[in-house]
Amino acid sequence: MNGFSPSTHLLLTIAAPLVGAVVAWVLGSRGTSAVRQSAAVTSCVTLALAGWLIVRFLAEPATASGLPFALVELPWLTEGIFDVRFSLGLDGLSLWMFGLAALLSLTAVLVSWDAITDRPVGFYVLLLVLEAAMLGVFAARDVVLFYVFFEFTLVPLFFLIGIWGHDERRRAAVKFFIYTLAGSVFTFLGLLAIVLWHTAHTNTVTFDIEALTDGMKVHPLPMTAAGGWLQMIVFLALLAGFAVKVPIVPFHTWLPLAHVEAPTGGSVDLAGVLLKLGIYGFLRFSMPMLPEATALAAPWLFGLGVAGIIYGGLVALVQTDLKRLIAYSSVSHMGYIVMGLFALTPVATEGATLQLVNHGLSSAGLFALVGMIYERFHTRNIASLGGIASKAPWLAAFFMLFTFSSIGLPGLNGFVGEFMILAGSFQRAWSGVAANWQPAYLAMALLAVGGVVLGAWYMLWAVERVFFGGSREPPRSHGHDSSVTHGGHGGHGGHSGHGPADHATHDRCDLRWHELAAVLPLAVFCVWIGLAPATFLAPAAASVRKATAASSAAFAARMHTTEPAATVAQAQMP
Amino acid sequence: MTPAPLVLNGLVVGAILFALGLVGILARRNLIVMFLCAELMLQGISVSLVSWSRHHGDWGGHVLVIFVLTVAACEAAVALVFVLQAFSRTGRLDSAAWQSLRESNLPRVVDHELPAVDTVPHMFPRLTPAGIEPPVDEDALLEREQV
Amino acid sequence: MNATSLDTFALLAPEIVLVLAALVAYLGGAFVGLRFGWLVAAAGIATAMIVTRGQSPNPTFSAGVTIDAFSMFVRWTVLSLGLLLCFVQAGDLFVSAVSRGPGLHRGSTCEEAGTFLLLLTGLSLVGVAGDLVLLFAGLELVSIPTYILLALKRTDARGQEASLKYFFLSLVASAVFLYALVCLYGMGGSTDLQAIAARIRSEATSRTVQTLLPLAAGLAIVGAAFRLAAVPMHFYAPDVYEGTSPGNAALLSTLPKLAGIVILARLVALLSPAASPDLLWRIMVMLAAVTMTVGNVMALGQRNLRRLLACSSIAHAGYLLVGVAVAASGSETATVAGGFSATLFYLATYAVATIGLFGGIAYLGHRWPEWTSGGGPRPPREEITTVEDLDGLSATNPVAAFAIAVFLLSLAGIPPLPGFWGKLSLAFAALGVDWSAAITADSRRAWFVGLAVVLVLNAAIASAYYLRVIAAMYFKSTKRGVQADGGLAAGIAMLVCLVVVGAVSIQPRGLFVAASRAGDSLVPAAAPAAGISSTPSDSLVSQGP
Amino acid sequence: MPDLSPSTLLVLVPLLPLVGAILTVALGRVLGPRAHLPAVAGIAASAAVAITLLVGMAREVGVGESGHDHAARPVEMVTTLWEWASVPDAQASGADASSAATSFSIPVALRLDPLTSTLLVIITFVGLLVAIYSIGYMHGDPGYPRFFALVSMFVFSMTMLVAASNFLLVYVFWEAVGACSYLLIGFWFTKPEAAKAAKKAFLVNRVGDFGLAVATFLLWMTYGTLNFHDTSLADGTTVPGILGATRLADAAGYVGGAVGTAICLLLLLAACGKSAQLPLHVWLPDAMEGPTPASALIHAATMVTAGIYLVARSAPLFVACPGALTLVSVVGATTALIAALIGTVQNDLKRVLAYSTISQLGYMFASLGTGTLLGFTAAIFHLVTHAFFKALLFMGAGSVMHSMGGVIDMRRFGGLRRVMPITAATFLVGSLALAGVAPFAGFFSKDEILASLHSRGWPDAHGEQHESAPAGGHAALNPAFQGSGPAFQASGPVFRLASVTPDAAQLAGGVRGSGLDAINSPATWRLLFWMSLVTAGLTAFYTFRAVFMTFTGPTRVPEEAAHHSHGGAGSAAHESPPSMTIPLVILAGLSAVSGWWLFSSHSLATFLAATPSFTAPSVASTAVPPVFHWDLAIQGTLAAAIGIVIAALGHLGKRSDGPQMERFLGPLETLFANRFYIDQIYAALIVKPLELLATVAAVFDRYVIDGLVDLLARIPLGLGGIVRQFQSGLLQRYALAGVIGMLLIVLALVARAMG
Repeated sequence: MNGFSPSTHLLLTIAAPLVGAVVAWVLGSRGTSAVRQSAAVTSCVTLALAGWLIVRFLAEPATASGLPFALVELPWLTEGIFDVRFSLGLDGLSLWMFGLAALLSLTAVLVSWDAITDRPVGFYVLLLVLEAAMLGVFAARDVVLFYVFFEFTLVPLFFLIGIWGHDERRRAAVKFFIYTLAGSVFTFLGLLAIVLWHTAHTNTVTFDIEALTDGMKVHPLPMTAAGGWLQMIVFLALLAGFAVKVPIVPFHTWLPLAHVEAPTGGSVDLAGVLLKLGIYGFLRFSMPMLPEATALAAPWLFGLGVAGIIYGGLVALVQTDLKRLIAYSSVSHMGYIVMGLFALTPVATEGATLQLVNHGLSSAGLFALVGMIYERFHTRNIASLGGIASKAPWLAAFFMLFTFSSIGLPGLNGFVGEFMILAGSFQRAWSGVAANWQPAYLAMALLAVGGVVLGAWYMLWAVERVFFGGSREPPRSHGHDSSVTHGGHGGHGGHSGHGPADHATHDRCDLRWHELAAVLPLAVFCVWIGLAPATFLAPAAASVRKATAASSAAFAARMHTTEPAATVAQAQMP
Repeated sequence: MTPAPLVLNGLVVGAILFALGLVGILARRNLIVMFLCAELMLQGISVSLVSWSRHHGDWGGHVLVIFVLTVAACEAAVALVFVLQAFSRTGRLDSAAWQSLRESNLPRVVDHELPAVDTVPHMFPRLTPAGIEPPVDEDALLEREQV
Repeated sequence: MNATSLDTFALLAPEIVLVLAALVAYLGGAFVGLRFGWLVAAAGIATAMIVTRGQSPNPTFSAGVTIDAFSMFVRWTVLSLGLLLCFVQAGDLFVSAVSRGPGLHRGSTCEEAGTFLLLLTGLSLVGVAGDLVLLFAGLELVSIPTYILLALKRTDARGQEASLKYFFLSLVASAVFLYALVCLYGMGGSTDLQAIAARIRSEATSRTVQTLLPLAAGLAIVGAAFRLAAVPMHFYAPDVYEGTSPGNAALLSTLPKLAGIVILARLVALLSPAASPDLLWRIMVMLAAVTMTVGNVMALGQRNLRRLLACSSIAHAGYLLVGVAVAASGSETATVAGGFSATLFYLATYAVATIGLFGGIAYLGHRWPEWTSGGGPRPPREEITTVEDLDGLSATNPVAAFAIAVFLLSLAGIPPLPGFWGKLSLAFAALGVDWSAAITADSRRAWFVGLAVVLVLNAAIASAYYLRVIAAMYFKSTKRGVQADGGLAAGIAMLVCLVVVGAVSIQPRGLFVAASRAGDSLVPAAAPAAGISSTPSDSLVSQGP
Repeated sequence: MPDLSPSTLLVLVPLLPLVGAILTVALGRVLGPRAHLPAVAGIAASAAVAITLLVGMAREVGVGESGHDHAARPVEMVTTLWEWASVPDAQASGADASSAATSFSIPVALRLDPLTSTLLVIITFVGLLVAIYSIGYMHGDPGYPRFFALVSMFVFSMTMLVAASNFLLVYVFWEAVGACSYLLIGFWFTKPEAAKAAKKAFLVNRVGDFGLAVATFLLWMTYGTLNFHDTSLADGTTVPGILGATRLADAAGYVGGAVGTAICLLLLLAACGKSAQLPLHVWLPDAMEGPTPASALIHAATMVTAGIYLVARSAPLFVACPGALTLVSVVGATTALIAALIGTVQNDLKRVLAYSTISQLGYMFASLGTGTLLGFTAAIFHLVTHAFFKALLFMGAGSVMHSMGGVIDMRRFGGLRRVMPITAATFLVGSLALAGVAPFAGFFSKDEILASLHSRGWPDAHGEQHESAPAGGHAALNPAFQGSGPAFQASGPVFRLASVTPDAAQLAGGVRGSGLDAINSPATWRLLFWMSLVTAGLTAFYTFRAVFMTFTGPTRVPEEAAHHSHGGAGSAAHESPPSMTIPLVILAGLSAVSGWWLFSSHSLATFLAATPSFTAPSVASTAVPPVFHWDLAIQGTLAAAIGIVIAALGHLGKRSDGPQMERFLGPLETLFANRFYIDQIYAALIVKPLELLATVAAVFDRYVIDGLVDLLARIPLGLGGIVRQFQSGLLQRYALAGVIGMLLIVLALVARAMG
């Protein structure tokens, strides 16, 4: 791997979308096609850079032990009480999310190909800016830098939803922005509190996440009444932001609204990457820095995760809007991830981290395909769709694939994560908790497994109604209704221009080349992860272990584990 | 060094003047009177400054008093302009006439009317109107027949 | 008093330059028909800047003039904001310069410019004043020109009402503040601030001080609250902003705040660390919390754009008070310095964004009336007043829309814009107050942690109405565009602010360094504020069972 | 292929169909009407390899050697392909003092042992025949390539399922075959019923998978690994596999008691789902919406037997929990009886066969439940023969359907033996086998099953307690009862030899009793025995009812047959093309002879006995020498004969749309016809409440949760309204407010200073 150093490589990868954004803006006068082509090229280049970076990461032996890679560090606000540095780097936790962000950005560009006709320049520029922010947030190794990216991702998405969204786009955009912001400002305070504590107790000012993590090990925040339960307070502060972002039930109500109103590209990025920020935050900050508090909260968050699984599934079951249904399925699936994360067993946490990627792939694919359906039929109403499989077999095939992936069909990626999460949760429930917790834990784990059935139910039911059965032509009025209600400023760009869409239902109804290019990579990864998850688990393992070890140790200490029904088996087994 | 009682007396007088002025500003609706009350506050301040200055045997207080007087004069000039402008526009000196700038969802506050004897013929000194002719303010008209 | 009067002149050179420029403007306008008063103002300010560059902060006190990092910071802020404001105020600078015919308040540009210069002079004097007399003179030199500017700019009923209200309330406020000065003088027996401070420290226990100190503090706070548009003296802001012109609104929302902060800074520096009554910071905290909350919630329902921005400026006064409260609470010098530098830094970031915002609005000027040719006489054009007037701005004036959106996001504190860095430093300072103590009920720690929470909550609430404006500009469509007749200069000011905002977002360090230097210099014998003040005492851990 | 190592061959078995599937997908458009080539070729090759392996394995085991009364030594061969997922040192730090789950390491490992190789042959061979058959059957269907791709995909998954040497891998392909069946049932997705049936099948199977998943977790918790085989780690230590030699050798290697029972019950749940046993049998009849070859392959011959495979594979686990084991038999026998009863009144030919499948699977479960070596081998034996004759019957039905233009309602045609002689003949053979008429295949396997049940019901030689057998109540129902009295003495020695089973039960139960063990009493077993005997009669009845209704009586052909006729003159129905009839003939031959061939010399049983799972002492100790149970044979035959006679009385030569003789059952008939209302019960008890709950949840979400959020957002707005009230615009009010504020501040400060 000669050529430029990894650090330069990382910087380039993050800078590439910004450059591309400028290029797209310059090309704006040349019309839509030039802009979207430049955007596509940009995201391809970024993806290539990211992929190559990942290859270099894997080639580097030191990374296997969880060491960060491709470190960048520039002084930023280094003065007095501040030591904010522009420091980037990748490790096992961020690696795959980094790659996923790059991949999904390409998808987002491609699915918007024909859908966005109104003010394409702004759209693609925002999309690329969003990509840069998403890449940055996973690469950030400085607390403030992380928060900057974390918060900034809201802005492009706010505009994407608000300008190119559907009927209720304004309400959705504002609600999404304020809800998430209101949560994350507390995260902000929590992070500052950690920094201050570290500074006060080591007399060295640092905002570096790793340094803080180590510092927290030496001087943990107090979990005693005398200490004012400081650690718990900080944990809750962080939780406020992350729980909204994930979202953990009951902080999820912004999600369906935002998804339904967002343009397809926005939904792809939102579901694929931005929802993962919360979990990433837990792994990056809460678990390694606040182990005791995490241990104390783990059972409740575990329960909330399970609640999310069941609740999201139930609500999804009765949705009439396909996109809304998938949005609620996201709620349910994020429930699995939360559950796995706070089961605090290695299997579960590694499964959860893998499931981040899996859900990113499958849900992004589903949203992309729903967008394509909408382009063709101008409706997402399940009742007025039907028999698409005979009109667009490949579209149906991909939808089936992602459906199977999201309901955890073995051989596809979704299964791996789900199975590991559930296995780990059972391990926790079986032998990892105090006796008085055990029944509750077992019940919750069983409920979660039941959620798998529920998931299959609502997804397959939707598939049956939308794709199978007699080919039904959705009432034409729908298309025009929606176009009218979208009327006004930017409305007509809310969905595909009518030109292609109207006869799309007749001739070119099946996937077009750019749509195929959008979903094919996702499908490939779905299968790849499903067949050889070890490829993806191994690089992350060490980092995940490092991030969660403290918490699970603390948890074990909390529930000074009592013996569950002692099993004869390993009594004899050597 | 003057004995403390003298200081105290001075301070008390000053404080009383100050308080009177303050109350006056709050209580009276006549713009001119309000301004005079403000002057009263400044005078109270000057009195206490002088007494402090004598107490400390320091000239600073006196200097400050001079400044206060100067500033008061300037403000008097500005105030005159404002009062004249206001009067020429509304035809009255009632501060309550000026409440068209308020939260749009609030009603206009109408205090108890002034006694009719206050009515005076419409012959006022007028300044040449500055700038462009503004649209007639219906609030102002509403006040006008009450005068 | 070891300096000759000439040295004093040298120390006050920038102010003198400003006054000279003001004279040129006045006399020129009056006698030689000078039309481009704002150019004179700009030139004067530029000269003053050059002069200021020549000066170096040396904490020698002569004739009550203090030239330290703080006053230099104030000066630079005054001058640079003044330059921007002068562009915003100027309206169409070049047209007014060349055109002969009488137009919309063109004849009066010279008076305005001169008055504006005097205002800047006063403010800069407030910054350097180390003496009660100078302080008072400076403040009045800020107030009186403000009255005049308000009166000059708008001659319609609303303009008059606005200036009338501002005038009388300002009278009350300055009287109150003056009484605070009286109390200080009474305690100190001198008009020199340092002397007063020394006297207070030495006689901290004397009955006089015991009586007068809280009185002085309270009255001064209220006096400053008016300049800051902070509770309880915030009521005038919405009315006045609504009544006056965008340029004046920009002026009112920035320069008086600076004056207020200077007053409070001097006061707290005077009282701290030894003699600050422990109730002082409590009141500050309460004022800060109430002010920012009142401002934000009041803005939520506003339809009138200027009222909305007025409420937002009230809210930002609250944010500014956070730093002051921290400083007031400081028993350690570093905390004091940290609080001040946070406030000053925030003030700078806030002022740039606000001036840019009003500059943008001034630039946009009027909307095209609902009028089709042949549809009767052309109705009078309406100035941009409500949020709805900005509908679809992104389509008609994309640059202005973008700039305004950036300023709004910065005010909302979205990273990485300057507003975020400002809130970061404020929250950091607030959380940092005796950090190693336990959070117990009614401890300083608890108060300030609560304050930080209120701060960020308000940031979230505030984003609601900022986003409303952005949504109007970007998410809505309109039939009638805006005329953008407010003048090129305002547009230039907007763009300059945009550039500044961008620069600070990318590298806030320079500004922050300046601010923290200024903060340090406020504290007598200020240790460089390295790290959090509190020594790493594991009091918590030790307290644990 | 002598140059290839067995492991390579083993990999080839699933690999070839997979390649076939991929090629079909890739080249489907190109090949067009010849799209079947890759699939058929792949499956054929795979079948050849499988047979090679079987032969090799048989040589390995040494079938035919004398003296296999001693427990056979386990024979297995495991080949690991790659590490699927691995989480070393999975101890939740320190939390796992009691859990064996130390490492989570899942190799993709294939195994070969007698059981596997037998099933591999069945799957690939029947799969091949079905594929060939489909060439004719699916001819001209728009989804022609898709069908063959799915079929070979299924063969791949199924072979992997039986070859997997790891519970997780089993789970993977357990669901994979489910997905294939989902796609095949929904093959004609434009038919709403097909789509619904597909979804139903998948969901009901998911319920079963739930069991398997949880069982897998518990197994991992309990045994610390999921591998069947012993895996030796890098550091030389050996992790004993769940079914590895180490653990098998250990008499107490298997957990009984609550945990063990829980595992077994969950596995049973999974098996019920896949093998359509009560209460999860509801999906199989609907699955008949799919193409008939798919039904033949998946829903008759192979996939539905996965449950049998699972239970047989984990025999040692079950034997350690007699309660669960008994429950297996109870479920099996009950299912068999109920399905048979429902089958008696069905008029849809395919549904008759579907219910008979359920019922036969029930037989197998009943026999598995005995927990004796005889029981397990008998189950597999019946599995093999059933695969042959049920596939035959389905294909025959398909052939009928094919020529009847898709009509499958028996009341609409009749006397088809003249129209399609080959189909008729082969169908008759299959029916005889199914009815268990000697010497057809079904006879022998069913006989073994009955024997295994009998051996548990009458463990000791003394026959007197059989009067007190609860079976007395069945006397009226089972005429064969009287005749079977004297049979017991005759079969005395058999029982003595079989009487080791209590020891097995004791050994297993000795670990820790679980509440279920109560049902493990001879009385239960006798009841089960009689139930299955009755079932035998019913089976014969409905089978021949179908035969008579379809092939006898006056020849009638529905009009659809006219305008649905491939190639042949568009006029009337016709015999199916050779591509369809040849497989029929082959299967007919097998159905005829395989039973005797496999039973004579007990070859299959001996062969299977070498399966590691069956060499566990608890199982192997129950071995019995091959004895032909004349008494049971007689009873079975009698039952069958009675059934056939009744059917003949009712239907032979009558118009099939005439009044049905089942009418005399009255209300029972409607009960059977409505499948005991089980679907409706599920709808009422599970589906509707869940949907209601979902609606409630949605409303709650919309109005309560989101409403609360909006309410929260309103608070600042309300505050703002209050604050705005003070902006009255009156100068002096502002001043007043300011002064009041000032006074408050000053007073507070002063008061504080004064103390």
